[in-house]
Amino acid sequence: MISPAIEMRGITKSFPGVKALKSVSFSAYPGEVHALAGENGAGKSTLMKILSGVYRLDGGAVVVGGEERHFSHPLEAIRAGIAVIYQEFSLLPERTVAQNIFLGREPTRLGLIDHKAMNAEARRVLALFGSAHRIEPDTVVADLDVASQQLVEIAKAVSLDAKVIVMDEPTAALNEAECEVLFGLVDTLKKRGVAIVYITHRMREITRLADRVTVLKDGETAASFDHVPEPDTIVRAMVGRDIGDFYAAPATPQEIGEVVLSVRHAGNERLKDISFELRAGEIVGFAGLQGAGRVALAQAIFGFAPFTEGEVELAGKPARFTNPRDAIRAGIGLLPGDRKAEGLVLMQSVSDNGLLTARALSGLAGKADATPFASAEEMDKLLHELDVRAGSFSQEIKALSGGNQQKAIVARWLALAPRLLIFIEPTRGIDVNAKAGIYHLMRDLARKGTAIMMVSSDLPEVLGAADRILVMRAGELVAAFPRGVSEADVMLAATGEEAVAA
Amino acid sequence: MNTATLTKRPAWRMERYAPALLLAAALAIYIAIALSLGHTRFLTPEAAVSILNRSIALGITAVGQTFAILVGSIDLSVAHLISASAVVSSAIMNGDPAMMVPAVLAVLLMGAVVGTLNGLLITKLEVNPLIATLGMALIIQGCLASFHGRFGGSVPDAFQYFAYGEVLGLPVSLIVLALLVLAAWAVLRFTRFGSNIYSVGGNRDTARAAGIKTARVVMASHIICSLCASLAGLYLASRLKSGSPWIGTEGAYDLESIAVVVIGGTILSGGKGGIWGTVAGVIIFSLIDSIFNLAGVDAFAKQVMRGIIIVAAVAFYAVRSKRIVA
Amino acid sequence: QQLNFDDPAEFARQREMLTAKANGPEGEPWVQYYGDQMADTAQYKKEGPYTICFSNAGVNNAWRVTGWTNMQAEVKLHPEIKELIHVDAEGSDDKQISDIDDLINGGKCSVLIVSPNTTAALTPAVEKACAKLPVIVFDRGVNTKCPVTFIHPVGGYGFGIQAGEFVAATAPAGAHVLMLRIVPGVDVLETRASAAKRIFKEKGLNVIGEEFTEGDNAKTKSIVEDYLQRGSIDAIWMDAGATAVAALEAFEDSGLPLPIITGEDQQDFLMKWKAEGFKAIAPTYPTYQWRTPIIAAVKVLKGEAVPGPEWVMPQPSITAETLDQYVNDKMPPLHHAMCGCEKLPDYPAAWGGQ
Amino acid sequence: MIQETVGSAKAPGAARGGRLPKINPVFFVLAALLVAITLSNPNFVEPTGYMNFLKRAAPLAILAAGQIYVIVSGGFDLSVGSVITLTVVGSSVLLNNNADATWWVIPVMYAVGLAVGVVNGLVVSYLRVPSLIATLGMMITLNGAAFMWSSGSPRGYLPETFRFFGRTNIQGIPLIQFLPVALLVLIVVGLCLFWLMHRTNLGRLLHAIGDNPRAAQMSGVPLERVRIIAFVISSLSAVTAGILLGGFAGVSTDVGVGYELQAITACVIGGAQLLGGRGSVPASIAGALTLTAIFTLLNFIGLPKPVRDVVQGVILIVAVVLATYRRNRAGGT
Ligand SMILES: Nc1ncnc2c1ncn2[C@@H]1O[C@H](COP(=O)(O)OP(=O)(O)OP(=O)(O)O)[C@@H](O)[C@H]1O
Ligand SMILES: Nc1ncnc2c1ncn2[C@@H]1O[C@H](COP(=O)(O)OP(=O)(O)OP(=O)(O)O)[C@@H](O)[C@H]1O
Ligand SMILES: [Mg+2]
Ligand SMILES: [Mg+2]
Repeated sequence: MISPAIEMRGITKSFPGVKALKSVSFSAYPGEVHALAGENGAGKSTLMKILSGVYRLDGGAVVVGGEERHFSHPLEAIRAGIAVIYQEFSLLPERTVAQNIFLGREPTRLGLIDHKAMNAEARRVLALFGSAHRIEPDTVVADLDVASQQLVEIAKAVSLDAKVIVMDEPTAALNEAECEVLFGLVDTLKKRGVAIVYITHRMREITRLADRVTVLKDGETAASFDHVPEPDTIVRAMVGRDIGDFYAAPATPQEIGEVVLSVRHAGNERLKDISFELRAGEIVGFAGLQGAGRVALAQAIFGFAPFTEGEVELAGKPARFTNPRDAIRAGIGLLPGDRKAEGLVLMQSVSDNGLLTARALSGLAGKADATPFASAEEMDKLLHELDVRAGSFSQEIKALSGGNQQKAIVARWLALAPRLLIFIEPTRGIDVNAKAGIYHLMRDLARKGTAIMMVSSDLPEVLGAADRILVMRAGELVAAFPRGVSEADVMLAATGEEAVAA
Repeated sequence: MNTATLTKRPAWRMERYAPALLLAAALAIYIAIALSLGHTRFLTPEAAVSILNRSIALGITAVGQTFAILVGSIDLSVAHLISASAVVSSAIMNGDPAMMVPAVLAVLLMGAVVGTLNGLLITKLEVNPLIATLGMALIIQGCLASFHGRFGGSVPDAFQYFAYGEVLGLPVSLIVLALLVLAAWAVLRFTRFGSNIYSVGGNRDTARAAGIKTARVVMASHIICSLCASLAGLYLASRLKSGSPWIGTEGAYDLESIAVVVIGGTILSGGKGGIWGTVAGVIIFSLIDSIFNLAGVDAFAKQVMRGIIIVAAVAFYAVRSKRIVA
Repeated sequence: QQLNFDDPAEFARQREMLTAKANGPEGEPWVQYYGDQMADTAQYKKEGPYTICFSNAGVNNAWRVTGWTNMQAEVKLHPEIKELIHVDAEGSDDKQISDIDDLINGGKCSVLIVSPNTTAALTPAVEKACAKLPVIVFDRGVNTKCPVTFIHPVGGYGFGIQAGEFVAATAPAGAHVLMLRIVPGVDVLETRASAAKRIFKEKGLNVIGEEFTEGDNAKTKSIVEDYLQRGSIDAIWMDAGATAVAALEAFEDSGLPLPIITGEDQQDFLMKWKAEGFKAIAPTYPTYQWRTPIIAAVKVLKGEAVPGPEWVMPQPSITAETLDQYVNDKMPPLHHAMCGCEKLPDYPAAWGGQ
Repeated sequence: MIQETVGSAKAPGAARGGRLPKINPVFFVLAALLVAITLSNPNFVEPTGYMNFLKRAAPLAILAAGQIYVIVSGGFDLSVGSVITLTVVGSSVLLNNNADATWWVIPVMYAVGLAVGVVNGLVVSYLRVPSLIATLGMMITLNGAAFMWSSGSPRGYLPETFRFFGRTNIQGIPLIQFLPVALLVLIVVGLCLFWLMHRTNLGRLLHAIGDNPRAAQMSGVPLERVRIIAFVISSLSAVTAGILLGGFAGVSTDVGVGYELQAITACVIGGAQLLGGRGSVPASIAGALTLTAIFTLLNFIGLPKPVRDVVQGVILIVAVVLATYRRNRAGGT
């Protein structure tokens, strides 16, 4: 009987305001792929960050090679043979590919970095993916496209020759062919006796790769399988209830109204010849791989990274905005995907966050608590209606859970009653109930006549919540589907494996 | 092969050449003015050496400051440390050549201690580097002033070799600065530590996740910065024969070294830049000084222009960036 | 060597000089000198026109501004001077050393005038310059005898003596004296203070405090206010007069009679003195000494002898009797009255007067 | 003594543990210092004692109240000291010993301040030069300009009409006997700046852009305009401080030197977060009073200047360490 390469027992971890992990146990054996599944915010990444020493655990034990270890620094985990491909890129954009791959452990000769050896070694590792020809070791990472960056991220972990490799959604940015290369690599590593922890939202990958599956839900172990069960079983364990009533009912034809936004042959550096329409009362989901240009499209409409060509109309008026402020004035709202970086003003109160846009559009010398759009009391009422859970709305928003933060940003836009509301990754890092809450909220808004554009990488969410689905690939709109399309069809369109007629 | 993403073409990175462009511009202006005024004497190799020789102290300090800024920190205590080093060294030497080695060691030790304290404040107590080093500056100033009066002394003639000696027609101090620059370049380019400085400056969390002991890197950078300041203090003591307690502040080495580093293309938030930019920045400063002297600009007009030049030079890089600064 | 700012021999020498009679024309103290030692300058004789180079420590205070204006005006009196090249070190020793280097390398200078930022620091640079051309040093000295001459008034002890003796003579024994100083550690200022302290001790005056004002009016006023809150002040002794008016205002604003005070020859102080008639003296560190280096330079280049290696000139103080001679409400507040500039070209406009 | 002061800063924070309504610890420190001053000099409770103190602190307090706008918005304004110099020197040139000119000279100086603030804001917003460098350049330039304007030393006196604001005490007020005009100015300016920062949209938007400029921009905040206004307010407060300082102490060229760092220090002691997002006008004013109180106290105890520098340095660091500690305990990462 072989002993596990790593074993985590009864791990607990809290962040201010969030109990991210509640007594989770997990293990991985040499030569196996252990899939870790769970919804956004279930705690998968947190569990792995504890394993890799990024976070310190609050309780429980980590056992590596039969010995209990308490990593207080990632270096110790690396030394113990644990490598991680992080979900958020952990690359330094200003440094070269080779420098990133060998970050902190550059090959040296006589104490000096051996750049030649480093580049050669980087090339060798990259060659494992068949991408050596595409990615030069001395290219600066900022000059690479998103998929290549993801490959560098993977190469960084693989080059460590670790006993345990954690892959946190490694294929999110890869196309089909690149995915296959990665899967081949996983097989090779497995044969070499490496223990692999594989986090993904794609059932297909679990079926293809995994030997065992653990499902996390709300920071707890929801299920553990010593085999690979049917996808439905996994999903049920993840979500904990029938998906049916999870999403709100779709729009009826009567509810769909006038054209709100019309984009014709628009484009910019990242977008090519985009044409589509959004109507009042409908929720349109935008699907695609990472880097397909969905966010770029949203930002172009919002005037943040404007279109350089084509025509855009909002409710019949020209609307090629060049900055967000104009777009907001005209009635467009946007909920950014990266809440922390682009949405929240973390040190301010919940109510300040809700009132931000209302204040931004009011006179600078106007009373802060009585803007023409909403007063402080009205905002508090709105926050109550949205069921934002906070000790008090004058507390710093930093301490709130992700879902509640998200709702506060929604409130920000509701106060302005926009014509078009763009949600980017609306439920990222949000628990199940809050998620359902957001879906119903979106539907309620649509019913009131708002057009909703939803950009999401969570395919089931797009399928479940949208009335219509547009698929993007490489900066272009490549397909349009009605509600009820299968996950496979969308994926195929997104990866470009097969031409799909609109 | 199917590429799902738009590949971004490698941009022509203007920033990489900006210090060279700025330097070339300064040089062109200098030459133009020298020619138009008929001062061809100022275009000889000796003149070049004398221009370079203008900014040895600033150069040494700026080399250290480059480390502090690259790692994402900053050091406002260098000016006071320079004063302290000059005063302490001349007090210890007190004209006695035998005390040269102990004095140098004592001063470098002092630099190391100050750097360590700065580093500890910033990494362990998480004090904003501006405040930590500003506080340290005040503390040094106080200590210096309280010992003042009891300190006199001067450096022995032998020690003045550092500032006034020549080897093969080149000033010793210039050679020292050149070696220091080369060493700094080698450290940043060829050692793991140098690479770690860029990583920590670029993104502390990423660096930590990759197994880099970030606190140590920050600390070491601050120690290097302080050691350089101490060396600059020694140089000034040697050049001025004795150390006066306002030597560092009157030269405004704190703000000037930061300005020079930033003009050299190292960004204030860290992780990007390098020593050659700093060298260009230092030479630009010397050239500006020489141009002003050549053209006979009066001291106040000089100041006005110097302020504008600093901002304009930094704007030259920054205006193209999309980053929101404050 | 240990710096010594309290040298009894030098103290005595300067005390004597204050009352001695100077050589040279009456009423033109900028060409007067003590003693009779002259420097031979035949070796420097040269055909005109001359280019005079001047390495200035800085023009960073009102005293230096007045002096620098004097010097420029003096140049206008000498047609044989073609050009005055002025390089300003902005108060930095390091820069001044480079500046002197540049001037020597420029090769245009007939003579080099140096007003050193600090004594020790500039010594090597001046020595280097001496090897190439005649050098004249003024204001602060350098630790070498190589310059043709070193022009300066009596000195810091003299200043301290004049102010100290006035206080000692005017205030009763045991009176409270507050000493206001600019910064510690500057040689001329240290000697002023040590001379005064010596006198106060001799005369049994009670020095209640020695404070540093950094030449800042606001700080000066605050310090005096704080002292007044805690007790009385009979006399204020200052090592430099720029903040004298601020010190007096602290008394005024506290509704107290003005004390015995020692200031300097700034117009604002003299005006106040004249208006209020308090007991005061204004020792000077005369700005007319800025005229002398130009006069000396021309003489040197003509091969005429000049007082040397030191050219010590008188250092008068302004007293209640001579006050009227110096008060001039047309001049700016920080103008130094002992400038010897009244007859120079462009007076008073160039000095900022009306 | 030093230890005691620092200790009292810690005590209230530790005792409350973030439960009771948050009172900024700077107010306790200030109170403790005032008690200490009174103990070392009982005359301090006389009107002349504390009024002189307030009058003296007024310029720095106003400066800090302006600086906090820039700090909250995420920047620094190092140019304020040179704006003070420019105000005093420039006024002396423009007034040219003519008392009647005061009525137009003061508006002209405010116009100059406005221009300086606008340029700072434009350079930071549009040329994207970090404010540390932009305002450093401005500081150097303005210092040179002040000297150029006056050819090196002040050209005229500041007449009593000009000095009214900084020097005059309004006599015959019941209870307090007299009231310095400078204190009145501080109260008026303080209230205005308090209202603007804590009651208007501008104040909340300043907090937002300092907290997260990107998020603010995505929410429609006119980043550039708000940032420029912050710099303008800081510059105008510097002009006000310059008028008070010139009034208090008369004309000189050294006035204003070092005030930029003192103002930033005062804000930091008042709990402001460097790099933006958090800060309060009253606390910054209290920070300035604290700093002045420290100097006064050290003066009274007769500690020499060197010790004062060391104390200021230590206080600065300790204030920030305590603020960080308090914040970490209160939650957040
Ligand atoms: N640094 C942090 N500070 C505060 N809360 C955090 C932090 N990191 C994670 N959390 C919270 O912990 C919970 C678990 O997050 P985690 O990133 O582990 O989820 P995940 O399962 O990896 O989700 P995803 O599928 O979206 O990657 C979430 O509620 C998240 O908001
Ligand atoms: N190769 C690239 N060149 C230029 N900008 C890029 C590139 N890749 C990403 N970005 C920018 O980074 C931001 C986020 O990138 P990301 O790839 O997540 O979004 P996206 O391109 O919209 O794709 P997605 O379909 O995944 O939302 C966008 O603002 C985009 O403009
Ligand atoms: Mg995750
Ligand atoms: Mg995306």
